[in-house]
Amino acid sequence: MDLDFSADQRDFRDQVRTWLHDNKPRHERPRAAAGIREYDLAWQRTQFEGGWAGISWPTEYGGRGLSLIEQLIWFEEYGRAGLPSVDANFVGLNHAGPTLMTRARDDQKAQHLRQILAGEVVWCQGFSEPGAGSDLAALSTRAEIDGDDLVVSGQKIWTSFAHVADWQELLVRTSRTGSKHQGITWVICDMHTPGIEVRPIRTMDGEAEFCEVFYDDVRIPLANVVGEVDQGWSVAMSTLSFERGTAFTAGQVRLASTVEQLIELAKERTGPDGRRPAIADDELARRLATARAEVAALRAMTYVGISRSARTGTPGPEGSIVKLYYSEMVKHVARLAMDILGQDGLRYVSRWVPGGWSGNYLYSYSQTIGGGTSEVQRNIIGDRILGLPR
Amino acid sequence: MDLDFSADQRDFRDQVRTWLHDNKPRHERPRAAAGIREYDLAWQRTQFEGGWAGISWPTEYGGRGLSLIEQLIWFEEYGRAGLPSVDANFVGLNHAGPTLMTRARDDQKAQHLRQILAGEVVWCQGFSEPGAGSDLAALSTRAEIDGDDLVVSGQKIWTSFAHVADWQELLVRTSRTGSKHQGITWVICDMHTPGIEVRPIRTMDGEAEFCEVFYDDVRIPLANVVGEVDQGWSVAMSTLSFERGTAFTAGQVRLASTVEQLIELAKERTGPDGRRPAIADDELARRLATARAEVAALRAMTYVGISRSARTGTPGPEGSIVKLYYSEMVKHVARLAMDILGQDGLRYVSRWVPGGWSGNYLYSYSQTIGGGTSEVQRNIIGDRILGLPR
Amino acid sequence: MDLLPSADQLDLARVAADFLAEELPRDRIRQRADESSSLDPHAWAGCADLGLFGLSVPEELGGAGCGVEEEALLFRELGRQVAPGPFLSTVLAAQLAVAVGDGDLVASVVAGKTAVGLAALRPGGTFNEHRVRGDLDLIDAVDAPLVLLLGPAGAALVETAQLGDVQPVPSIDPGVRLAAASGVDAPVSAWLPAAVQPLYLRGLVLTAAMLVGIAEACRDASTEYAKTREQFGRPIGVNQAVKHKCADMAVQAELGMAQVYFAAVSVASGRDDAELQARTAKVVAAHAATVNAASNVQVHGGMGYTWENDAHLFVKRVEVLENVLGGRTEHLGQIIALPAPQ
Amino acid sequence: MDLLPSADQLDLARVAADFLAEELPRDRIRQRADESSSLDPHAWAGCADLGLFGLSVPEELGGAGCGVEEEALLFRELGRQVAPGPFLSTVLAAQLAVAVGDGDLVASVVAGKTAVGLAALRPGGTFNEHRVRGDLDLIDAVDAPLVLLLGPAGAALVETAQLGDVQPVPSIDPGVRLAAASGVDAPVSAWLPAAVQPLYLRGLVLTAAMLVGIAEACRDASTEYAKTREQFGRPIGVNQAVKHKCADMAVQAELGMAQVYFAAVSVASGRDDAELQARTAKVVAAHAATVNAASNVQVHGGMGYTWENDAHLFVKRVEVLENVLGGRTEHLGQIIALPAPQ
Repeated sequence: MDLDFSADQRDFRDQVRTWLHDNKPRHERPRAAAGIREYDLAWQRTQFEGGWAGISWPTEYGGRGLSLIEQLIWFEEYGRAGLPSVDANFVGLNHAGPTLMTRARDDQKAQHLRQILAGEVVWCQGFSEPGAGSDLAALSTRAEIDGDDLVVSGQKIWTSFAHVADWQELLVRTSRTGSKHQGITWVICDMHTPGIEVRPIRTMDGEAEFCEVFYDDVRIPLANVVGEVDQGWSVAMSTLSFERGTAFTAGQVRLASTVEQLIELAKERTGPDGRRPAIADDELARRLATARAEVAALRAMTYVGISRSARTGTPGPEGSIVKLYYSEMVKHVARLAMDILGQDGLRYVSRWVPGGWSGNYLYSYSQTIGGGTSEVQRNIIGDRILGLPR
Repeated sequence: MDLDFSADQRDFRDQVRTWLHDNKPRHERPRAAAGIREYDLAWQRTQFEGGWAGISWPTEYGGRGLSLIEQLIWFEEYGRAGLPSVDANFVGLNHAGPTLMTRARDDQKAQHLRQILAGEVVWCQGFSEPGAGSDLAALSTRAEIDGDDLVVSGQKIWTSFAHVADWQELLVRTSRTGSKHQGITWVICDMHTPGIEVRPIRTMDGEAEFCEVFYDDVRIPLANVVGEVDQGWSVAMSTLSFERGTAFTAGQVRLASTVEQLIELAKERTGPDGRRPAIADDELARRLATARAEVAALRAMTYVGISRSARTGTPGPEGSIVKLYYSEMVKHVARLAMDILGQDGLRYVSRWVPGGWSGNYLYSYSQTIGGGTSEVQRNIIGDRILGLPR
Repeated sequence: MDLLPSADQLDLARVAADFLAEELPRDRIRQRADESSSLDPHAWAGCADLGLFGLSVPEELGGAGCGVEEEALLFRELGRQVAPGPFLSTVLAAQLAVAVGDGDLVASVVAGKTAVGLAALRPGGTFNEHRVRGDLDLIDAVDAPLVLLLGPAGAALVETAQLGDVQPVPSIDPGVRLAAASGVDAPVSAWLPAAVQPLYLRGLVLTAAMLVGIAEACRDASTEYAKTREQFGRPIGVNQAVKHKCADMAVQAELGMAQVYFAAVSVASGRDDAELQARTAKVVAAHAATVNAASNVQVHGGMGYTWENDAHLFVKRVEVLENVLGGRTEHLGQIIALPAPQ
Repeated sequence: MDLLPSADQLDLARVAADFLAEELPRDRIRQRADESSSLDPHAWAGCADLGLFGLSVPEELGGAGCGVEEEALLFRELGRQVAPGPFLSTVLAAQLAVAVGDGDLVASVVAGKTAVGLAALRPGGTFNEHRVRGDLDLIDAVDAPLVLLLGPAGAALVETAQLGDVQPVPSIDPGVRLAAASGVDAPVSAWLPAAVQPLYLRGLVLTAAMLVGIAEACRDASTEYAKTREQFGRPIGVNQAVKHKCADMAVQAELGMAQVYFAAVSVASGRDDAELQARTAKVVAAHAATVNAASNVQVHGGMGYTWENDAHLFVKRVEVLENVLGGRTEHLGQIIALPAPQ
């Protein structure tokens, strides 16, 4: 049990902090997808050029080749600097990238990995379908082999940034024999290929962060398949737990900062009795204190997760515990903000601007659904961690 | 929508109130089972002799032949008078009695119903088994037909008052062919028959309110079967919802009185800050207010249930809603008491004496288990009320 | 004693429900999201034709002569449909007009010609029989010539034109328009003391009824989806994670419904504990609607998070109604201070 | 940075766990429920032989020279076993004795010859470096010659003989003995200011560790039962009502465990936010244990409500530990008042 960082790691933290302070984007982030693409890519390029992209990625792909501890330090300082979530680069950095590293051919790695780190391309995910949500393996977007191509027809949904993406990690069905987990292929899809149509989905908070993607005889070279044809389920599963591992670290730091902002808000605003500040209300004060305690414990759990990963070399199913707790907590904190605001919570303020508590409240509903619902996480915890019968 | 009672009903309420005031037991209730038996039977006899037993039972069985409304009034006044729950008479009055009325032969009714009302006998229930709890139909206590008798061997569990009961409503397996719901027989068992052994089960709160009952070649006349041999499942089901219907009315009134006592307690005791009374704590005050609101709504729900039963003539599956809400609420209120007591909650005080909050807290754990767990009630609500697929 | 609605009352509710489903489908909210007013003139006129605004106006004044109980059933249907428009303040204003003898206003409201918005004081504001002073939040007051203020002491009508500069404010609910009026110092045009008629309690019951309608609609939407949406080769409703959520929604809806009935009768008959019952109805119904609306999003998964699905409409309206006529903490503070229920 | 225990630390915990399972099985609580003392002399002597009481006593004083981290791992095992006896106050008293240089007391505690009970002030009571005054609740002080008082300002030892009339009080927990001393005005025999060593924070960490042990034991008991108990022809763990309860128990246990590790290291290394981390550990672990103990009863159904099942032992010990060294509201009040975590 050790919370001390080595002298090198402390140096690293100082360097990160200094660099982020000196180089972080100063102008306001646009709200339209095209603008976000340019903003996020430019910021990623800045990081890459400064030598800060891919802290724990191997140096051969342009990363820093450091350990998960340095990755943690990066995420912590990134979150503390109040920087935006990686959004447009999320799939490339946290999902497609690690998958390619683990399962792709050398030429595929050479083509894509450095581009991702360098902020040259945006990736999106093509997993979920209208009929295959929690039951991902039920996907039915079909791909026929025709010469050297896969010819893809079907539909994907909940694809963030599809309308501005260059590449997509796409799961298609190449065979219908055997169990539904067989006959799935993981393929790299060029989003500029003819036959792809993208339609934004408007969400509860009025934003359009997700898309539907329609495929009409889209030709994808067989050379773009990662792993073997029909063996894509194992490729997809090999990195799904990455999404539930350290990727939440920056979010956790951001949540801690949100809780501190709420405590300040409760000191400034009049409470429900119309006289005292909100923080003087025993119930609100205890809910805020509980949030502070829970976010501290969430950090401890993140540290335990990273310690565990550092020992085993790969994130385990325990990531589902962090994901479940984190996303439920985001909802609780968003709700608490609304209870502090009272009647003022009825005024809509986008979550992209300061004081956007009502927008954040609406957005929070997505947290226990996206990336695997809380119910799916509980199944994973029950089945894979506790070994309960299915 | 009408909350007015008729002039006759208001008269009835006055009479009940007066009679209960004049006739309610004055001496302390014993805590040992034998003493409880005598106390409860004596009090039931007093009610019978006064003409107050079986308000909604037909007059031919010694009841008053009145409607569910008068039954409600009786329960309300009974609860308000602070009278003890019917305990030893519960199965006879609320379960075996109604079952016999609905499904038994005339001679069986003639033999038993008046005895129950008159406080001459105690009944117990023999449904659950160690291997058949939520899955009641999995029961395996077997009964072979031998001449004019059923010969019963096996074991029952969670039988309240078995050690002091005269009769038992007993479910046995008479056939193993067909589905598990077939081949079950509902039979009246004389608890004094040779071969029956009763062992008390000590519970969480140190009391011994339940028993195990062991049957070793116990001979029960076939004449005691209610309904047909092998058709006992439908007999059992015909009245299981009674237990979840109006039987909670007295408990609900008692819970309302518990909440009011807690509010008084919170006014008298010092709160968690060591200075102000507990009621001055915003969080405790709101939890108490919420309990007061919820218990008021529970009454409204009871009224709706009785109004519905009065229209349809029989309690529906909605009784599971009341049972679920009531038992979860009993737990919340018991927990709230402990939070008001703080460190003093560590002192054990039996729930049978005033101020027995810690004993009541332990007892409250039984509420979401007995009479069908909360999980079973949610299944019933989902399947039978909402029509969800199984 | 029969707490369930009579056959006549159920008929009335069914007629209203059919009309609203036809004329004010929930999709209308999305269609009109960018209009300045939430009030759909065609549907509003239809409601007037159906007699909804005069439901409990005396027959001699052109109404149907019903009471709080029937109004509660109507507002439950309005809640179920998340109906847009200032129904609550308009119907209550008609009652105020009846009580103060303003026959012209009664007739105009009943005919659907005058809509009345709702106004809520911000901290520090006051109102009495003479004036309203301070900052006001306005709900659905666009195009309404009057706004209604409700408080435990009494109810006041104020001319919108007297409020000075009224600024629209972005609303969390696409079916509700918000606005703000600052530094108001305006005369009250009509005043009804609570001692004469407790309009505030009536408002609590009707708000609670809308919340119950939402709680029920969410229960029904989730149950329907759980029966039809398939994953892993079976309807998702076979999973206890979904089934038990639906069951808990049924419990909440039943509880809220029962308490709204109880409170409606209590207010109508002037029971001693009417205030406790009405405040309890608001708290219990708001809790039911909050829990059910959130569960409904979750049961619908990704679909429940989209603009096209109705789930968000319930979530947002619950937020508005929770804050209308006082929120949870205010009512709990009174519930614990009042004498125990009768 | 590696927040997980080292191999040596895990070995230590395993040895303690094996010993406790053998010498202090949970059934012993039931067997000794009617004894006047919760302390099992044979098991206590065994603990001394194993070196448990001297775990973090310096080696030159006969201890093992470990720290708060190792103690936390030990107390987690004590929690898991719901071990009866005044372990907490005895181990902390040894630390106090080390700090004030009372070598005789250190030796006696390490040898298992002196057990120290825990004392808690009732409202109105005070204690400082000189005297303790007021009413006291005593925990497992039967046969203990000393009792320990812990507060944010410092820790005090008081001779039990000085407390006057000590009356036993029925305890909710059959593994814990309660007593009350009224009108105490007794001298403090040893005093350790918090500024010298924050024994109170150390006590919070160890209490939290016991609560985590309980949370984990409940998770494990429910999981095991869910795998083996069959209803409807299948293990009950296939039902999401049970499976998801177990999953939530796993979340709570992991969260509490992680925070106890974090707090243990924080207190050991004197981090600036050590107080916040320790209080947070108590709150988070108590919540985890409360939720898990209640769920464990429910998963076990009727069996979970019986005296013979261990489920009630967890429920009751959680109640005791929640109230030891300050309850939830007290810690939350401080957590919100302290500066944000480091």
